Amino acid sequence: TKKEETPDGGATALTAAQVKVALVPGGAHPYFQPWKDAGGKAKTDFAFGDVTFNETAGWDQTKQNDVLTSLAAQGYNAFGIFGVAPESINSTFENLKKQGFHVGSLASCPAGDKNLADFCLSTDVQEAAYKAARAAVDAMGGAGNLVHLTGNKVDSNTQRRIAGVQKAVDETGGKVKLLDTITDIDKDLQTAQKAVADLLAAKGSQVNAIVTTAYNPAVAAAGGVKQAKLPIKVIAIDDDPTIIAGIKAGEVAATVLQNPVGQAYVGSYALVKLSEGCTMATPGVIIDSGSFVVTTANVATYDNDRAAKTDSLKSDFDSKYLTCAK
Amino acid sequence: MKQEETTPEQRPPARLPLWANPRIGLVVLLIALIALFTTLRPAFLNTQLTLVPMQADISVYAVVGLSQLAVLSLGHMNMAVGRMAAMSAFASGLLHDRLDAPLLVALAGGLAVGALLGALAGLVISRTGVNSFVVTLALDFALIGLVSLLYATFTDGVAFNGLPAGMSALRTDTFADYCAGDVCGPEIPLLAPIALIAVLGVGLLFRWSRVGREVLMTGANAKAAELSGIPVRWRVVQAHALSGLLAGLAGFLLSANNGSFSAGVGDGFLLPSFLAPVLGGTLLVGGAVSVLGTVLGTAITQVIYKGLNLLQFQVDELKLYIGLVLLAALSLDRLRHVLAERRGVPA
Amino acid sequence: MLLAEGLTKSFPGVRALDGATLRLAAGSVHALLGENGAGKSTLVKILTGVYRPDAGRVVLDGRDVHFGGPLEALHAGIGVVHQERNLVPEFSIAENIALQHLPNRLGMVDRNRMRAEARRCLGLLDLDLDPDTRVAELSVAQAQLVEIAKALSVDTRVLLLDEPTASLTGDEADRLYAIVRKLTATGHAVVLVSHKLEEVFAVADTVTVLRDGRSVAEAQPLAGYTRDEIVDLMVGRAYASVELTARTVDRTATPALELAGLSTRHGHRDVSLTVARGEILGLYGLVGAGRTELAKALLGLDEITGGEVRVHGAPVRIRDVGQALRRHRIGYVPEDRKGEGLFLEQPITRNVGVTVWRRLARFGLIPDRAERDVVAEYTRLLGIRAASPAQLAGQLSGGNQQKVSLAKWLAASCDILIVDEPTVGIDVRTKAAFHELIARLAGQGMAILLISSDLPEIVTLADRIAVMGDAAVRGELANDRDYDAVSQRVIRLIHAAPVPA
Amino acid sequence: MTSTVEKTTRAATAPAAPPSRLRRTVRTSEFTLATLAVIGFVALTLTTDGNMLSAGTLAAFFRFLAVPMIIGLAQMVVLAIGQMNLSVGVLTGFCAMVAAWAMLEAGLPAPLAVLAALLLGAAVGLGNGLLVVFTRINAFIVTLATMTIIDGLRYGVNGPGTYQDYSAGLEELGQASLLGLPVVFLIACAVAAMVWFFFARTVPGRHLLASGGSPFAARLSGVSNDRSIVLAHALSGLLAGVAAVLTLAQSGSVNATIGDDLLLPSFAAPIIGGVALAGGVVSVLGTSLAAFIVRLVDVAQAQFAINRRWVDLIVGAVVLGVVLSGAIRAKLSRRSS
Ligand SMILES: Nc1ncnc2c1ncn2[C@@H]1O[C@H](COP(=O)(O)OP(=O)(O)OP(=O)(O)O)[C@@H](O)[C@H]1O
Ligand SMILES: Nc1ncnc2c1ncn2[C@@H]1O[C@H](COP(=O)(O)OP(=O)(O)OP(=O)(O)O)[C@@H](O)[C@H]1O
Ligand SMILES: [Mg+2]
Ligand SMILES: [Mg+2]
Repeated sequence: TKKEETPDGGATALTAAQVKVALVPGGAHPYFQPWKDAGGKAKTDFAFGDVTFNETAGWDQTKQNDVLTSLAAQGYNAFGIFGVAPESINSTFENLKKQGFHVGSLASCPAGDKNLADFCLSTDVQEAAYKAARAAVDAMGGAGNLVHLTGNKVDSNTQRRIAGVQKAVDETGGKVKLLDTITDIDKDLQTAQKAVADLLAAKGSQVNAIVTTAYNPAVAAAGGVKQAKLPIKVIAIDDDPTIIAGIKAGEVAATVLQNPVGQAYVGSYALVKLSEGCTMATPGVIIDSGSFVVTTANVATYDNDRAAKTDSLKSDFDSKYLTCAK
Repeated sequence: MKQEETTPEQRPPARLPLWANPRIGLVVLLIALIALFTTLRPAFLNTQLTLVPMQADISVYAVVGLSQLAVLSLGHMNMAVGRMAAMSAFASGLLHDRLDAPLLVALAGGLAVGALLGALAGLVISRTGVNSFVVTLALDFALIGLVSLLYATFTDGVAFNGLPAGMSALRTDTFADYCAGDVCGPEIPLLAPIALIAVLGVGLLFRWSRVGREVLMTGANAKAAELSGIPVRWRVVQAHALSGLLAGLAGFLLSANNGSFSAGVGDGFLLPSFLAPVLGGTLLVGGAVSVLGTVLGTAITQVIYKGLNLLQFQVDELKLYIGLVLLAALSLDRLRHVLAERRGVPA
Repeated sequence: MLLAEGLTKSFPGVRALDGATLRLAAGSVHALLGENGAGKSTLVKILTGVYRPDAGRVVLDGRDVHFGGPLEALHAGIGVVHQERNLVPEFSIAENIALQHLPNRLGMVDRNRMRAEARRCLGLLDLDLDPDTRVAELSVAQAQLVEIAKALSVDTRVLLLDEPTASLTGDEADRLYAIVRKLTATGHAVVLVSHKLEEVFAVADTVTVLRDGRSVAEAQPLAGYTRDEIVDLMVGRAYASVELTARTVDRTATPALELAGLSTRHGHRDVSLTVARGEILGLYGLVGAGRTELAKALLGLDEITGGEVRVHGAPVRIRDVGQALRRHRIGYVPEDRKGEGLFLEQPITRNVGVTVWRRLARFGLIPDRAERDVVAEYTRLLGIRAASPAQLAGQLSGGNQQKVSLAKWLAASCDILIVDEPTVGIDVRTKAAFHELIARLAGQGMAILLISSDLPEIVTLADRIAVMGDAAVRGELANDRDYDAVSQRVIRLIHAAPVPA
Repeated sequence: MTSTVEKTTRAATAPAAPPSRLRRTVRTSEFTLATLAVIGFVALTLTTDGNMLSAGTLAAFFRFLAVPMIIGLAQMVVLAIGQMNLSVGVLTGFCAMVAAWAMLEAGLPAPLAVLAALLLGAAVGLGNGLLVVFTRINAFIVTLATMTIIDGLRYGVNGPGTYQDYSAGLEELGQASLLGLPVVFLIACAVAAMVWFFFARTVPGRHLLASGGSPFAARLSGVSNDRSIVLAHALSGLLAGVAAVLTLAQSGSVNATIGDDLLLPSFAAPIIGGVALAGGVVSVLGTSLAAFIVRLVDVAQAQFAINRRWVDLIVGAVVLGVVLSGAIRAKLSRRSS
């Protein structure tokens, strides 16, 4: 047997109506819920064929790959994907591209320096963690002890978050001390609650602020600090109703928002454009979808900033990232 | 002392009716499921998007199932299959990353690590007589910690970047990509023959080889095995080592399939590892295994999974239906068994 | 009072009962006899609601009864001691005895009443055991007695005893039969299943004989039969007790197996025995004398702390059974055939073949045909009755199971064979066949160490008899095959004052 | 705590013969565990300069001990008949979610919702038991399948969202203390005592153990093994329901991830506690003490900021160690007797 060169899957241009976009998160998580509506809105606005939202991947790369090929077999031909495993998601992208599909890496970029998707539209997690830690430093008045709660340590995004927090702490020149970084407590709420309770019991009196960069720890920290009645500032993540309620009630000092709506909406837009024959000016470009610090001061208005960012992202795609022969 | 008589009351066992053969039952179920899903979603027969990835998945999980089967033969369990796979994948990755080992060397190193871990578990079990469930569960706990500590120490993230040459071909290529003249191979991923070798090897082991049979006898009655001159402890170690080895192979195949040696390899191995052999008719009590059944069991679970995916169920419904279909399949098999028993044929 | 008529019961591949009938009168001891696998235990199990018959009816006091489970039979007044041990090891004696009707108040166990009840039942058997002892700590014989006490704990009108004395000493058996007589005197009916015909003739009034699942004698007065007539009925043809051919043993040659001053961790002291080629050494002793443990220590399963083992004159250290087999050609047929001798859930082929795989294997693989030939040879040689070689060992009757357990050692062509209680629970004909076989093996030059608690068996077979008590050899005597004289000397050895340690 | 410790210790040693009662007590695995627990606790108190004994730390310690204890017992009940229940964890989460839903969206008052959670747990457990009995499929496999199903249902209640502020009363109960000990923990102790009583003293409990220890003997004594199996699974489900209620009370917020980390600990506690996987032996005290020890490791981790991965490694090593020491002890005692 000898090998025969396979021609690269040269994608043929489609009309908007032929484009069927699939938005695939890594699994069920509150963060992705806005994708559903944003995808729907994009479909109406940009008049493309169809959009679906499928969160059945269950945080398992093998299952996600399975879901993706199933969707492809169902006729979906453009994919916005949150890769379960950033370290191996490039292979998945490569597979899909080989079939001639367009792929956007949404809300998370592959690990390493290479991105084999057409583009990556994601929160710069290191930047977001940095902002969150900054907010924490501000909330505790520039000096004191900080604790960082986050998710799966065996995940490159977690490593970036840890780096972001460290950077903010380093910038205080020793005035703020990072007391502890607790990882692996995002898998379920109870573990997070237990970890927070134990933390507060052990060092509650020393801690001045807690910065969380994962969902369950954020919920647990807000609740735990409230129950323990300690003067600790909690910096949460995202805008799940429970957290926004916490901000309004003053239990949460600040939260750092990402831009899931923008990711899904603009991501879908770009995918449609690519399918219609546009190309990326820089294939694999990494685009920050923005992160926003919300405190009691702007809790009523933060969504406007975010909408503005989404608009600017879209026009950036038109002007900078895409080259369309028209 | 010539006594050739068999009493007339003892009827020779009736010939096995087709439906009473458990393997045939599984094949029928498999065909029925495929027919069902194809009717509902014709895309089920799409070569590139359904059949080829499904074959790759079946290859990986059949080996996972065999890994569990290796110790089920003893009536033991290996709760650490996933983590043994992860350790093995780490070893392969490290070999390639640090020593620039080629594909086969990396694979061999990984398999060796898997086999050693399995042997360790087997050694503890056979020396102390503690239940295998407990020992491997504890080992799993210990390895969860170890795997990520190792990745944290030896990589800057959670995976080795870079694969040995040829490994991505295992993921992307099928035999159809290789042609001799005008004749190209079938649309079968390159992973499949590796799994097939494992299947044949394990089948041969348990059916014809002395060691395999002695493992089975140990599973059937350890006391009697010892009193029949079988080196029981050594067989326990060997079976667990085989389990570790196959876990390592599964880890390698999954790494090839996913495209990296990472700490997450093997996370989802535990449940499928039990499902496939059990669906295939291997008992949890030891003494009997079905290798072919395990492959069929894997195929059935993957078909169910793929089919339900194509039907685009949401998370909750998907899980619900998988559970229900499994229960139904198991109950059907059970029903077949009962019917066979009633007719007086051993099944 | 109890009539079971036309009972039929099939198991996969086997018809255990085929229209058997049992008629029971109040106030009598009724013997239920038959060869291994004749269906006695199955009949007992049907009468006590464990199995449901495929056909036939059970009539109790003129009314048809159908037992859905053991408890219903018990409530109908039928108590039983099954052939297999059926106690919960982790429970106390008291609780085991009371398990079928735990005395309770509002769903809570009344432990005092339970204990008192247990003491009463143990008292019936003159047993001095603490009711709070866990059953797991009891010896086989004690557990058997507890099981009998359990059956006596309920006031049943019909008591079924399935080989109750298999692991009891004569003394204990006598006590049991005294109670049996007391019971029958008060109008109870007792069914006794036993292979010990001496006992049966001493105790029973009437007899039913089963053969191949059919009753060939129904509720006949036992007095009308001689022992030989009963055996003929069981066997189905005229049965002549075997005359074993005389053997001569060359005592000048190096003994095949020699224990010199052996002590073990288990507590054996200074045990010295020799077995020559072609010789049968009978090792007699009461249950618990430590003979099984001696054999196991010999095979490397227990630690030897002193002394020496010599095989064909050469001192050896045996680490495990495999080594004993391969290097020294020693085989061991264990006493507990279900637990240690057989793989119940495996086919006969595997059970017999297990010791010869190493020899048959080519490149580590075993050709099916070679294995089949070996197995066929030995099933034929031993007359193992099975539907097919693929039948599971667990589905065979006791005697055939024992044959399978022996067959694997013959297949492995051993020089030295240790046989532990080979004929417990085995019927007369099979037993005779076994005796013939063992004698023949010795005649062919095999050295045989025969461990048995059955004195007639030892006297029939052994060339010399060693008597063991309290883990030490009490004495050795030549066997001149004169039962009365030999047994007297053996009993005297047993009751001699133990050697001070 | 002390009251249950005493009671169960006495129970464990009561049947011992008078002359060697002390020696037997010392040899039980419960005694080893109790010693280990005390040593661990004292060591932690010393190394944290007494922080361990501060009210806050103690409260947190015991509050989060309640659920592991109960979930260990939920597994133990099934282990008693020689089976396993893989669905305990997800069932706890499912019951918690349904109860929260009942309070927030169906407007049920808290006591009714609590009752609903308990009933739901028992009903699902009953379903497991019936499936095992009627299909005769290994319980490991049956509960594997039902685990998948319940996992789906658990997610179905509220998707990925979190329920909060469902009942002020329940949350107050979760924070309340009595005699310096959290009420949730006291409830767990009371439940443990009931489980002990069930196995030690009641007829169904003894029957269940007989079925586990020796099914055939139990059957011949008129004990229905099927009933024992169904009862054990139902009880296991009920205890999962109790764990759900305790979770609701102590945590104040629940979502579909509740229960994910309970499966392995549910095995760890009874196994370390000396419960035989083969069935027939239970140890309520051992299971509770094992949960206590695992909790000590948790707290030590927080106190000394140990990497969680080390904790897994340590727990694994501890389980192996306990198991090995048990095997060695058994060997030694066999040798000495
Ligand atoms: N559970 C079972 N499954 C299959 N076959 C069985 C079962 N129980 C008994 N048999 C078969 O039924 C037949 C009768 O067995 P049974 O135990 O009644 O004999 P028995 O007369 O009690 O023999 P023994 O004297 O050896 O105890 C035997 O051939 C046996 O192999
Ligand atoms: N009544 C008893 N109390 C305590 N230990 C006992 C008792 N009976 C037996 N044992 C122990 O169990 C061991 C094994 O007993 P077992 O009956 O197997 O001995 P054995 O001489 O081999 O008997 P057998 O005559 O059945 O071959 C004994 O050596 C003894 O240590
Ligand atoms: Mg019998
Ligand atoms: Mg013996």
